[in-house]
Amino acid sequence: MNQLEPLIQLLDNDGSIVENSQYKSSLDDATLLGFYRDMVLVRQLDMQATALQRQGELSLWAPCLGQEAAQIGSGRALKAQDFAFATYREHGIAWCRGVDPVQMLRFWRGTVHQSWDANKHRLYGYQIIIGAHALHATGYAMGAQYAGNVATGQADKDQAVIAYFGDGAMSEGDINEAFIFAAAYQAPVVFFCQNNQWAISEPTKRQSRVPLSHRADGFGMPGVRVDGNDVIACHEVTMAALERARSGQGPTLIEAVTYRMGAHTTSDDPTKYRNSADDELWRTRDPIERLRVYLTGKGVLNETISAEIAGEATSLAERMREGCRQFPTPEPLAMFDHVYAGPDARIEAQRAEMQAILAQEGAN
Amino acid sequence: MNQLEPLIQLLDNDGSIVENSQYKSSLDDATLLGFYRDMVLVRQLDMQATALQRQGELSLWAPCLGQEAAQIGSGRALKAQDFAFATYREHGIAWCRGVDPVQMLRFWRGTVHQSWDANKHRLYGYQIIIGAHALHATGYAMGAQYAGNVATGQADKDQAVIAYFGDGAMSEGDINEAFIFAAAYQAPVVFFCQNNQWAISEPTKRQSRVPLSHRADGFGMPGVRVDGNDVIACHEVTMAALERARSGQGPTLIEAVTYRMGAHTTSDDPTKYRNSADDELWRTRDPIERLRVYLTGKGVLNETISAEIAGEATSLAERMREGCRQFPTPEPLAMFDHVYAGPDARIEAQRAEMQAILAQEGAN
Amino acid sequence: MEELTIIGAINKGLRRAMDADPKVLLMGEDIGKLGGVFRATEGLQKDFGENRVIDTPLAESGIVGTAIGLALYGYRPVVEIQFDGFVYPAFDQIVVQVARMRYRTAGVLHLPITIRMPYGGGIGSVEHHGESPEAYFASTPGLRVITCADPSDAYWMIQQAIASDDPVIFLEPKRRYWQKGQVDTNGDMSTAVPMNGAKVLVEGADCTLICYGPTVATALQAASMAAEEGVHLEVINLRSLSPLDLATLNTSVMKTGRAIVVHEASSSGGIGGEVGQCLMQSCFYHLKAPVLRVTGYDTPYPPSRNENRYLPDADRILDAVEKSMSY
Amino acid sequence: MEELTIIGAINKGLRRAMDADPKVLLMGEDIGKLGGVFRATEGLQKDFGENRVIDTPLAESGIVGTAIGLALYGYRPVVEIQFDGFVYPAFDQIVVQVARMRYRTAGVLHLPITIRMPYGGGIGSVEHHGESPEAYFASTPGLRVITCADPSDAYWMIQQAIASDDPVIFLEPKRRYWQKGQVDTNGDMSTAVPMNGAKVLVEGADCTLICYGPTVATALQAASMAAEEGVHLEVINLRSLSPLDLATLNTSVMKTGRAIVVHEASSSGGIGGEVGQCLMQSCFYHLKAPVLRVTGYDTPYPPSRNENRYLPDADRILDAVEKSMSY
Ligand SMILES: Cc1ncc(C[n+]2csc(CCOP(=O)(O)OP(=O)(O)O)c2C)c(N)n1
Ligand SMILES: Cc1ncc(C[n+]2csc(CCOP(=O)(O)OP(=O)(O)O)c2C)c(N)n1
Ligand SMILES: [Mg+2]
Ligand SMILES: [Mg+2]
Repeated sequence: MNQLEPLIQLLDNDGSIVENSQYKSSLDDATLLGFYRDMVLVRQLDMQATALQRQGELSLWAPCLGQEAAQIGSGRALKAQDFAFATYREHGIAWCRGVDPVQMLRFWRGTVHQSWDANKHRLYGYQIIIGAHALHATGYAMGAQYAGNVATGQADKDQAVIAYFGDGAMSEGDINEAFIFAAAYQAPVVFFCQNNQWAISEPTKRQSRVPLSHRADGFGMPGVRVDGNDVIACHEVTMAALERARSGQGPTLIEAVTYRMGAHTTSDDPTKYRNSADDELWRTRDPIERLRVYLTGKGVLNETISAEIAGEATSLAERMREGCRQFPTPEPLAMFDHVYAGPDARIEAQRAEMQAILAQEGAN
Repeated sequence: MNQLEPLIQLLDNDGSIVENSQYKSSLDDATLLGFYRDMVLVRQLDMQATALQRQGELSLWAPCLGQEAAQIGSGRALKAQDFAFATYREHGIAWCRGVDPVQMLRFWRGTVHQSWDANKHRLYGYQIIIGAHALHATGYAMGAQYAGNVATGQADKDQAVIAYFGDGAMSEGDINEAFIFAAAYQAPVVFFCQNNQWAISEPTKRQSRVPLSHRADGFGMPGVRVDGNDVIACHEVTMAALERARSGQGPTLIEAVTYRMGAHTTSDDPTKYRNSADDELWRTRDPIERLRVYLTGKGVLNETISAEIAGEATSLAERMREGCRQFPTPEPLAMFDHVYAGPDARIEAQRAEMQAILAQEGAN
Repeated sequence: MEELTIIGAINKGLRRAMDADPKVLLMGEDIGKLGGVFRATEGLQKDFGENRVIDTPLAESGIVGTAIGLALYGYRPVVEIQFDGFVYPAFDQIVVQVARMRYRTAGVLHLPITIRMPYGGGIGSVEHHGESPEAYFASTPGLRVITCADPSDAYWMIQQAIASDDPVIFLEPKRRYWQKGQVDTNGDMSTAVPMNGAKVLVEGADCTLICYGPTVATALQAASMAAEEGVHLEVINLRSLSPLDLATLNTSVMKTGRAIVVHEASSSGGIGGEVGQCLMQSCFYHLKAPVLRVTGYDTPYPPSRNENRYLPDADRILDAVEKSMSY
Repeated sequence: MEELTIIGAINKGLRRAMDADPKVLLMGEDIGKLGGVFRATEGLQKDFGENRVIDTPLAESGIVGTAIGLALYGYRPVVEIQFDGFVYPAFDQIVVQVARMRYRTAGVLHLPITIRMPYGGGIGSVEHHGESPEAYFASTPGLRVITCADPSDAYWMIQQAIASDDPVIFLEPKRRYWQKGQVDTNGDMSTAVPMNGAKVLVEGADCTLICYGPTVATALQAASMAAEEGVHLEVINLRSLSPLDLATLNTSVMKTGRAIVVHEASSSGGIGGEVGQCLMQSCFYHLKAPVLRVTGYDTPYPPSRNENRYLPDADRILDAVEKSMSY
């Protein structure tokens, strides 16, 4: 159903530029080449993490395979002062926000609950609870507004917030309440829904009979449906929505239609619920391939550059393999830190109990 | 905002019939006179209950003053086999479902948590939690479907469900999830939103910048906006939506634009937050008055009949005053009934404790 | 010193917190023009504007969820949940997000959010307006749960809650809202009793009554009735339900050897059991009788015409005292 | 007799319940083609169709809320919550609607709904996949809360839950899903141990270990270690967390004079405190030591590399036994 509806597309599946009345590519070749490199490296990090899970180094991984264009296109539209809230699958966004892929693994290895410093990267950590963070994003955007950091006209000051979630998430009450609040306060937030066609084993049509972007109108905000495998379109559409937000014109819902080429997570077995014909079809719509064709055609990408990027990918993978194994196993006593701002008698008593256990073990 | 948008109207504020391309009145004079009587009596019961609260006989009352057309128009569209789920304000619906107004008071007097037998009246009792019951209605409608009581073509068998709620409720996650489920399963449910312009002190625009009926589209169901003070239009629109549901074509959202002429509840003081100009304006749009003008013009209503209805109203009020005072104060021991299907040791011990207290009091 | 009601003291406390820190925002349903259904925020929107006293859409998860975002931005949101019975749609955001943000991020992010909530029964209202959901929150690591029982505590504890860097569930005993008392509104927060400590209200050697919020007045009444009979009850206002101030409780129970916990919430799974268990662990050899509970029954809250039977009263407390003394 | 895993037994129990009563429906995320993320419903949609094994939209409040409507229509919905950590969006529907419908309507309406939920830690997963939310439900009047610890109980208790006219929270110890045991699948539900009773698994005179769900295996291990040292622990599988089978507990503790409650959930506000308080009240003169608790700590669930430190193990139980015996 969904993929038959009209989508905003600027680069088609064959790698040719498409005319669109509303959006145009503003990207120069160097930038596009950068996007290409981003996508290749994100795919590499994703595949490496999947491999590390198979080797028992990670407890879980949620692959973003196939969603690189949606993530790099939108992620590269963010300004330094913006803030992003993502799910467990947005490794490409973390990449754009400057998170070292090695760091990303800490969460999945089970050593910490959050992989990176959210303030430093202006990206909230992996969020597992479906939909909850869309409200946090909306509240954060309201904060930007109350703080006077919206619609000032100063390019480096005006802030926008972006919230990522999936097609399945569109059914949660929290997502819909986020739309309500965002519209009510005209908060500078962009809702970026990656419709990867599946919520674990459930196809998008279990959640909705109409395209998800249509949901926006009735909440009083614009909805945009974009080809999620077209990095250029994803970029332009997100740029425009973010700019709209920063300038005080309120929220936007973007639906990026893409495909989850891999399993839901490394614990999942998609052969149980979807047929390989779909997989095959979408393999021919690979988001990286079409940009490769385009850039090669323009002579921007050539074998030398490809080899360079491949080299980068190889050393990234190596760094991940090494780094992952080197994460310190958390101290048992760390378990008692940060429950409250200050010390708490109960927790200190339990910490002491653990200290005694550790001391006893040490003595044995 | 909302009242400026186009509305479906069949009887205008002056009591004249309006042409509409999509809906026509199917009501004969006797039926319309019946509606008039319903509205007058419901207004009477509402005012009498308000008075009883003022006299200390009820702990609370939520008036439906001004919403009689929305309630009678839609309530009279229900068939015996349909089922309704309402809030605390739908006394007009309870009236249509055959609940004796005296019985309605039990809840408000604090003697029971539910005033009537939901199965007997095929109307779930007063629901206080905003939005929660829209999901119950949707599930009930799914049940009708699974049981094969939808789209059979048998007029007395096919069932529909109706869920009433207010404009404020449209913001709750549960309402939006109800839309999701109803659309996903094409459940035979009609969502009837009485936009009475206020959620306690908050105007509808705090919840939404666009008409509430617009919400429907993006969830994949039709949305209809109707003049909630026009009993004929409310009836026709609801009839059509219910018939759609019964015949297996899925859910509909109806927004009936009306006005809460009174306080939110007897505990509320609307002068704190709204100005009397609005009140004045809407007093000129009284839903009963326009039907009175129309029926009088047609010679269907005359002084004799008016006097008859007034007489009925007077005796209804009297019956309410008497009945209300005669409700037995609940037995303290009743408090321990119906927590579980069978006896529970804890609760039986507590019941025994109470029995001892009562025995001691009796002895003193 | 100023005579205030509890609700008036909360209003003044909120005002003072807002004056002191421009990052303090109030959010909730009907808190603006109306000033809240109990008037806790009366006059505040007029004086601080719509950006600091925010009427929200009717969606509790949305209110708490956006408060989280505002807190991440650097604000100190104070959320009003209109009635105890309406907090559950926000339960996920409260126990999964608010409670755990600091732990999850190893201290990088924290949420100085206060969630205010009228609670408890006795106001003769309809279903969902008389509940005592405190145990749900008190058993959730990461939250602080406090409750006031007099205007002075109301005034100071709301300010302490707002100043706390931890999220605080602030429970307001709604049937005591109009109870009056003296408040030193010229005082200083630093000299007020800390919000996480219990307070001995009456000293007594025979048995300890542990109460909080709406049952404090009931316990005090029971204590004076007992005193007339020559039984000296020590009355402790718990004030903080999480963490518990066990030091104060232990001192008392080691002295009296007997304790009774009084609350409106059901017995099973309530605060009483936790307090009793803790006292059994810490005062085992001192206990002359089991810790007893005088509470609401293990049923949902009854229709209001029966609520006075459901709520602990002085008689039931005195029966329990007698029972305790008979061991 | 048949050898089954716990998850296999649940699957078979669901199948049998569906065969026995056409009103039984299953609802949840991914329970259809996929058969649930743990395969509890594997094969059932194929055999019973999409109208009886219903893949739902991703909305937990919606799932429970529509299950209520289906129950009102006359169905017996069995809801799967995919993981413990995802139950909170449905909290309002569970504690305010499911739990109270019978009470609210004075018995006119009732909701024979079973809410299944994998719970507990130890599977090495990420946040929200290791929680023990049982106390929230056990302290809610109107709900029955039960949990199984072996395949035979899994098989029978799920059927009993579905047959119950009360709503049941059915907690499945996910890290024990693959534990095997013999199940008499030809037996009859009427002869199976009732779901609301505790079971003495090992008799012993020295101290009572009270456990449930995932900690049963740990307690049994501790008991055999203790037996080697000549200390005889009585192990009781609680099975029903609400109501508690106090009769069985009392009999044991009156004999042993000592008790230790073992659970994965945090100590504060957990089942342990309620059990301890009840035992103090009923066995006051028999207790030689305070009831002790061996539980998860009062922190949110830690990252999985630390979970084995967080979860009670045999050593911690034996330390507590020693402490109890030293009184
Ligand atoms: C509240 C909640 N319910 C259920 C889950 C379990 N779960 C994890 S991912 C997922 C599917 C999400 O689908 P979608 O929103 O489309 O995102 P995608 O995984 O496809 O990126 C589910 C059901 C969860 N994490 N949180
Ligand atoms: C979940 C929940 N939150 C808050 C309330 C308190 N409350 C009762 S009625 C009401 C306003 C409802 O407005 P609307 O939906 O427009 O219905 P109306 O009262 O106008 O008929 C509020 C906030 C409630 N009953 N339930
Ligand atoms: Mg998806
Ligand atoms: Mg309204």
